[in-house]
Amino acid sequence: MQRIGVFICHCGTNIAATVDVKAVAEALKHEPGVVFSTDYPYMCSEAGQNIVKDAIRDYHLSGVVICSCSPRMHEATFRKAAAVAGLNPYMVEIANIREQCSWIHKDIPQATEKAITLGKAAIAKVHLNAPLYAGESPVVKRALVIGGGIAGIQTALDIADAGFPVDIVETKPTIGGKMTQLDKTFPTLDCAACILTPKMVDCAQNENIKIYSYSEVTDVKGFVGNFTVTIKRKARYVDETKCTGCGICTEKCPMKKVPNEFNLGMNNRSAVYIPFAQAVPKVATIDPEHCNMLKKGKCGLCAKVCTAGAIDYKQKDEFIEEQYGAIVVATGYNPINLDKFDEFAYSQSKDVITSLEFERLTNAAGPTSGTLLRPSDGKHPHTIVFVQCVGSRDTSGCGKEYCSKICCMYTAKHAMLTREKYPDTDVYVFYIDVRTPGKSFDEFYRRAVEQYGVHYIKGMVGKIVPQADGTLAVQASDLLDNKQLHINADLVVLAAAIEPDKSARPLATMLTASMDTNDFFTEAHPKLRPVESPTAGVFLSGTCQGPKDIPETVSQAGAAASKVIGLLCKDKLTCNPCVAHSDEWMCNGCSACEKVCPYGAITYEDKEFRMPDRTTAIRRVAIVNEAVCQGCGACTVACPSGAMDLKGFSNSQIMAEVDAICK
Amino acid sequence: MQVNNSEFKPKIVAFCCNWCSYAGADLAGTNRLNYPADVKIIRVPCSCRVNPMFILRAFQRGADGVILCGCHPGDCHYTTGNYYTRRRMTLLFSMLDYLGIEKERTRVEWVSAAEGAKFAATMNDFVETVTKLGENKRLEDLRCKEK
Amino acid sequence: MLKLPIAKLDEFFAAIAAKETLYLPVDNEGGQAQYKEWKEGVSLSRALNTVRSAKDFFFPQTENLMEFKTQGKAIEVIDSRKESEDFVIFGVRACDARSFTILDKVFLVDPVDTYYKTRREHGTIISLACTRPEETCFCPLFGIDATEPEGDMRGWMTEDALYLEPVTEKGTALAQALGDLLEDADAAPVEEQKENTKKILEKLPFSKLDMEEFNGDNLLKLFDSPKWAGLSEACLGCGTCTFVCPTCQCYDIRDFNTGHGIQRFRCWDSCMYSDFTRMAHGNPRLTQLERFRQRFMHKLVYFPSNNDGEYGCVGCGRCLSKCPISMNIVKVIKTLGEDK
Amino acid sequence: MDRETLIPQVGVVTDIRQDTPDVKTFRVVGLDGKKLFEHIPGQCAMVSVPGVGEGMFSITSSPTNEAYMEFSIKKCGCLTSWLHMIEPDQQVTVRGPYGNGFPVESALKGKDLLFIAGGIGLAPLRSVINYVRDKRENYGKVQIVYGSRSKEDLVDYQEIINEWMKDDGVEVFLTIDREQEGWDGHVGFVPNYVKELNPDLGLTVLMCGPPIMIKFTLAGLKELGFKETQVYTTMELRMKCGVGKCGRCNIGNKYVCKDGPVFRFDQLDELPSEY
Amino acid sequence: MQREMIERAKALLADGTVNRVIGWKAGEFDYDITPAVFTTAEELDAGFLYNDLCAANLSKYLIKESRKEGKILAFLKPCDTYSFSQLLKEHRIWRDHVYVIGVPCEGKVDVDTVKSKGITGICSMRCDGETVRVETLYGEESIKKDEAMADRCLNCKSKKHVVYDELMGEEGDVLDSHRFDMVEKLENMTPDERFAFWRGELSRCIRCNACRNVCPACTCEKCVFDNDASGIAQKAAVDSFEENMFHIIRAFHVAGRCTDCGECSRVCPQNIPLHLLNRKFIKDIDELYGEYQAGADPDTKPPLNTFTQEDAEPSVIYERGGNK
Repeated sequence: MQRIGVFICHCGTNIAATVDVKAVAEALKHEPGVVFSTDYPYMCSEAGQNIVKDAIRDYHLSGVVICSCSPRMHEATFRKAAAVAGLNPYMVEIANIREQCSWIHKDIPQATEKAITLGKAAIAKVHLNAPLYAGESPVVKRALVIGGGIAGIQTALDIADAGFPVDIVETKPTIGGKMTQLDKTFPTLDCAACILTPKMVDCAQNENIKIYSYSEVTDVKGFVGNFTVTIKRKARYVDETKCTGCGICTEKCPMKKVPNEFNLGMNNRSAVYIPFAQAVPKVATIDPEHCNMLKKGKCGLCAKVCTAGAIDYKQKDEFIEEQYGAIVVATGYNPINLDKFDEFAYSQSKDVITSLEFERLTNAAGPTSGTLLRPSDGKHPHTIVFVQCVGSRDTSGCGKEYCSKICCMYTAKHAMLTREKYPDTDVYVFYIDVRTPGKSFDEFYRRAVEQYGVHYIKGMVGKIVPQADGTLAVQASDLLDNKQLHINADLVVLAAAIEPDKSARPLATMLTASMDTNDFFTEAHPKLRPVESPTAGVFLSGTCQGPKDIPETVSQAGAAASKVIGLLCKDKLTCNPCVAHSDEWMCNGCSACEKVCPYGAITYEDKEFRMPDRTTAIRRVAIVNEAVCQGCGACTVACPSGAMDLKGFSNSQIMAEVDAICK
Repeated sequence: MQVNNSEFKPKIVAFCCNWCSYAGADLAGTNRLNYPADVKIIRVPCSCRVNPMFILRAFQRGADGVILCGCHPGDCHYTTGNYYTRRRMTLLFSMLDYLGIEKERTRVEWVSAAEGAKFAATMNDFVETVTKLGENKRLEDLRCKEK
Repeated sequence: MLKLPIAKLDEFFAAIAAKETLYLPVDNEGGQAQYKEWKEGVSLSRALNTVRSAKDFFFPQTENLMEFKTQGKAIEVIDSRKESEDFVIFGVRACDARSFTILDKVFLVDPVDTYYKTRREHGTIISLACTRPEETCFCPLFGIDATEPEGDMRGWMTEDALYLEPVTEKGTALAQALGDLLEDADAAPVEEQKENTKKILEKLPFSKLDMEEFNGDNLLKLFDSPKWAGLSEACLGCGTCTFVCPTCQCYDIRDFNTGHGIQRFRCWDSCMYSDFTRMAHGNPRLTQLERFRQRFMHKLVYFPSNNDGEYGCVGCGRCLSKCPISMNIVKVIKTLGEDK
Repeated sequence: MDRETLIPQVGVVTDIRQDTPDVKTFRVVGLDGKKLFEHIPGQCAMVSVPGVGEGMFSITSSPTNEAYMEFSIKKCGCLTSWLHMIEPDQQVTVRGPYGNGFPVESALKGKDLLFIAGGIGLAPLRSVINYVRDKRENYGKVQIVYGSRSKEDLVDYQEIINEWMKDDGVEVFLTIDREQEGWDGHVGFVPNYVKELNPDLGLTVLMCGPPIMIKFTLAGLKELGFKETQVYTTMELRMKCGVGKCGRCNIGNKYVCKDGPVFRFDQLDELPSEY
Repeated sequence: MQREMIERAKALLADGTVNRVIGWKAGEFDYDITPAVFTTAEELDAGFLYNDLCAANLSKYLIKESRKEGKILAFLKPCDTYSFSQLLKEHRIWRDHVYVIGVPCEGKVDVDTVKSKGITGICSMRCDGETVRVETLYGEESIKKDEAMADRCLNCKSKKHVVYDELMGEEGDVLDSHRFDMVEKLENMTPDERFAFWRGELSRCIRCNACRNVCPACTCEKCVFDNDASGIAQKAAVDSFEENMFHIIRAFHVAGRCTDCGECSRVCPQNIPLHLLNRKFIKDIDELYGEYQAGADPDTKPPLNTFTQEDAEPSVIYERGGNK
């Protein structure tokens, strides 16, 4: 039972022309609990608001109903006015008698009657309103970036520049990610390392940035503004603080036959290694899989040669716990496994390689020091076939249904660079479509075709058969000329589809962030909130959200950073008070609500209860984190007992509205 | 007694999600797109807030039709809410049908904030359908009938 | 003794129904008997008894007590009762017929329940002797003669005739009103039927339970018996036993807002329900043990101690056949009765 | 013609007094401005707001009050919260009186009386106290021990100070649970205070208050030498339909609505411990 | 089997693995069997029973029992294990307080079914192979076992135990039952016929709540229908609407969680085929969202708590079956 004031707005003639506002005010005056009812030409005007404020004070109103335009228009206005007059803003309800009444109905009696009904529904609801208070939660002013590729690096740098401390967790021994493995970048053909390594160094030198390389996130608790993250620092058996990165250990290490992952296994490294010259942090790491000392306890050479005394065979995995206000996911991508595409003979021939391997073959720091040589025999290839869309846009179930987006451009780049460096080479590109929507992209592709004479063939490669003479018989179809093609190639480069890194899914579970069926993180809104995950405080950067090239990645990284900065700038977060609330006496802990919550706002606790019969019982009950809940109400329907209810839109409130409308 | 359908005014309850459909209804108003005054809208944060109890309650209290409007699948403000709505309502409506209650009295429609015209058209169509069906008898509570 | 040839049964029903509403046991969709209004074409069920007892007629599952209209601060109380019409119930078995006297002891003692009383006054009961009791029957335990049921008029159905004997004024009046439909007859076939039935009644497994323990003197001893825990442990706390029971009469009074007024109605309630006794100060019967105990203590001890030893059970056996977990008053009597 | 026991009369709330932060006293008369019905001290009435609920409340005014009835109601549930929101002239429905009441014209007549109340437990006793004060000649001395959480929580404080304390032959002992500014009276719980006061064993005790108070006070009285036959209490909280038929109010074979709510402790002793 | 079970129970009691046993206890006749907790070997010898009449699903009792001190031994039939597993999934049972022995079930004889065949006055009942021999007050009768079984057993969905610590007898298989035949028949009726059918059935409801209280899926601390604050609390199904409301909402609340154990229909004193409501939901879920058996596994998300982007639109119900 409230003391309710009802205020009918004329909205000039917008409402008053079709709704008899006086009649509405009069009719609503007799509703239970209504102690004041009036009308006014412009309720939202200052004078109108003053009427509301005065009535709240004079009549000791505990609830206010405004019959006016859509709540989407002026609900906030009237809530503020109520607050000024000392009434809880959530004791205000709006009956929409303009957009949903006066503007659509022409018949005055009919519109008036409907306006009265809508008013009654609002009155019925406000009777059951309870004052709501927006909670506040403090913000830890530190951000975590998961993934140290270009996306993570850029995000971290931008956040750090704004003055906030930021940690990067990178699972590899060095940051840099995929971009470090690239040779040149399209469409400008500048060298990847030249533009990336300065940023890596910036990261290392920035006071606000802390790099946890060779580390993984193992647990995430908490919520926006207040995450507690457990980071596993894998034992690298080298004291990071002591290692100078001189590289003596890597030279002296007797175990030199370890496939070098940086070069995709196309050459070897030692058991103690620094991934590449510009690695950040530039410290050695011992690979426990291959180190004789760690495996068999024999050797210990590196420790002997290390003048800094950095080698520590006894190092253990270390778990550290840190607090963060925001988390940016930048877990990146990998080319897909090509096991399912054996028609391309990837597993059978060393000369069938992926585009990323091709990058290494043309990179000056690569296994061939930048000379394009066939992996099988080290000879210079004369005919190269590029196959596009290997596993992309694949509806057969073997690959991915989506377009990997970057392949068209890097293949054009590879083809062009090959023709430029080795004009004697024939280069064929088989494609389904060539997609070049980007600044200077199409020009770039046309240059490859027109200026460099790359043979672009619209068609599919059916089969690649390694021949006895070491060549590769490529069987393909030319769809434009409608004929079969047979090409004897020396080298075949497959533009493998890219997919999210495998670490993404477990991470998404930890973060309660949602993913699509391809394991790309979903955005809070695909158009309007593309760098936020639906889970508050979790942001997306780079290819973890979807395939994209470097400029797009960098711009998304910046966008994510700006969102993080926006969040960290606040001292406290104001929560939406219209959130779910669980009545723990009614909750039976069945977990239905948790399963439908898109935000991971619901957790369970085994709580001790003092029962009415004076015994104590341990009961599992749902707890809603009000800082995380966004108030959709999915849980309230999943909950059969009604233990879960939504503040501001409670079961009883909505049913009261239903009753009033159907009366 | 023959019900004279031309005089029968159905009571229609429309649940609209705050972000899409309620905005769509507002847009219908802004564009002055007419639909019958028999439709009364209840604003909910998301279509997934609508409990089957609310729908039955509306019928109990004398509603002749109940329509539920939400964002298009995939566009939910809360990402996934309307997907749950879709399952819940499909099953509920199927059950009502199974009990012999006219299935045309219930409907789910996806209306975006930009689809004012669709909102109005949907409501016109729904009111027409329910008007043809006449008064809700099979799911009524006699106590709630005005004597 | 009056007699009606069985062929004229429908005519008999029609004659009563022409005067008053006639209810009789009819087979329903669930394959069980249920009291329904007689209409042309409706035939009497052959089942021994109805699932729901006949108490509905006087103490219906729900009834509107009154209505309220409110306007502003004012309240108007409207007694919405309509003058109750006369009705006849045919086919009430001896157990149910006895249950009315038990209900009377609740509703007709001061303060009299006028709703019940009015119905009682308007109802005429034609009871029907049993011929095929079932194993769950134990009415003889409570001194009920299934072959000679109470009621305003009692009847015996044989293969070829219905024999009737008016007992009360109401019954006599009804018999008179039926005029020549009924003819005077010799009671011999009835006596023969009674003899046969009695042989079966003798064989009923529970008709001779030892009830010595169950009296007011043992109230505290029985109440504190440790056996309640075992007896009640499987109880689901549903209301089946109480709702099929002809003597259970717990009720609740509730308000329903119809949208244009408040209807105050009374409906059956069950002492087996967990929140039955939840009141302003808490709940004095918190566990199912206490609720279970209340039901049986009430029937076997409290009620007799306040009503000259008359038990609150008529041995109709409904709870025996309907309890989802097959716990029932017979098991309670047997278990507690052992503790002499 | 039988009296309609379930159909209530309409009453008008003519005055509302805020007694304590959560107790209000409502003055009720019939639509004709007269008292709705006569009652015995300790009897209850069902006050209801249609659509909100029914509630059994003891009639706190004395039968000697010819003009109106009063109910002191603590805000705790749905109905009581609603009642706390209403304003004068609001109509409610009332049916009753129910229960046996205190034996003021039989067992208690001529006796010296000790009233012990805690918190809202004063409500049923107030009716007796004022009855006894109005018929002073029929009773011996009167002692009242009344305790509450704080001074603000003492119900009818003004009446106690301005009327009871000024009466001859009426002694009032007030106590509050905790020290409080502006309170120079006794501080402590009721059971202890009763023991401290060491009342005369000839007194007949009428007691009402929270269960925990009842339990310890009774134990204390017994220690002092009081017999259970000397002590009365009321159990109106156990009443539901008021007429002893709905099946809730029984304690063993006794029905609080009919046989109670006023019981002597020796009567309760014979009943199962289900209260 | 009964002997074997008692011996095993005694052994587990003796070695301290468990301190209680939940099973079935003999009654006055052969058919009035009560679920019971046994704590000693003597009690087991005196009353423990397992035969073709032990129908009650014991899994729901384990909610309360598992919260007590010590471990309880529970004998579960195949269909009970589905309920048990579903309850585990909903965190309602403390698994480490229960020792489950799966026991085989060949279908249970249902006394009401026997009575509906006109056999009354039943004093004892015994399964003799495929025949049930009945002794009545009026002489001996016999009936074929499959005529004496309830619908739920005739259309048994599975003889496989989905969860247990120990198994007695042979493990069975998931069966290809015809449990949706009746649902389909109803679906093929006209709406008017369906309405008439359900009115005929549901109008008999006396709101005793036996269906709800026995249901292993109905485990709310407080049912919405008992909760005055829920706004839809009802007690006595005052209007035909309330009967519908109660059963629709109850079926909806257990949709995707109901294992189709059939207890609701077994206990209904009015013989309302309540399982047909639950089966309708199961059938719809199977058809629209892929086969789903509640309780069959511990991990799958209940169909109403998940979705796919390709789910059918609610309008599918207008399209399905045309103008049926």
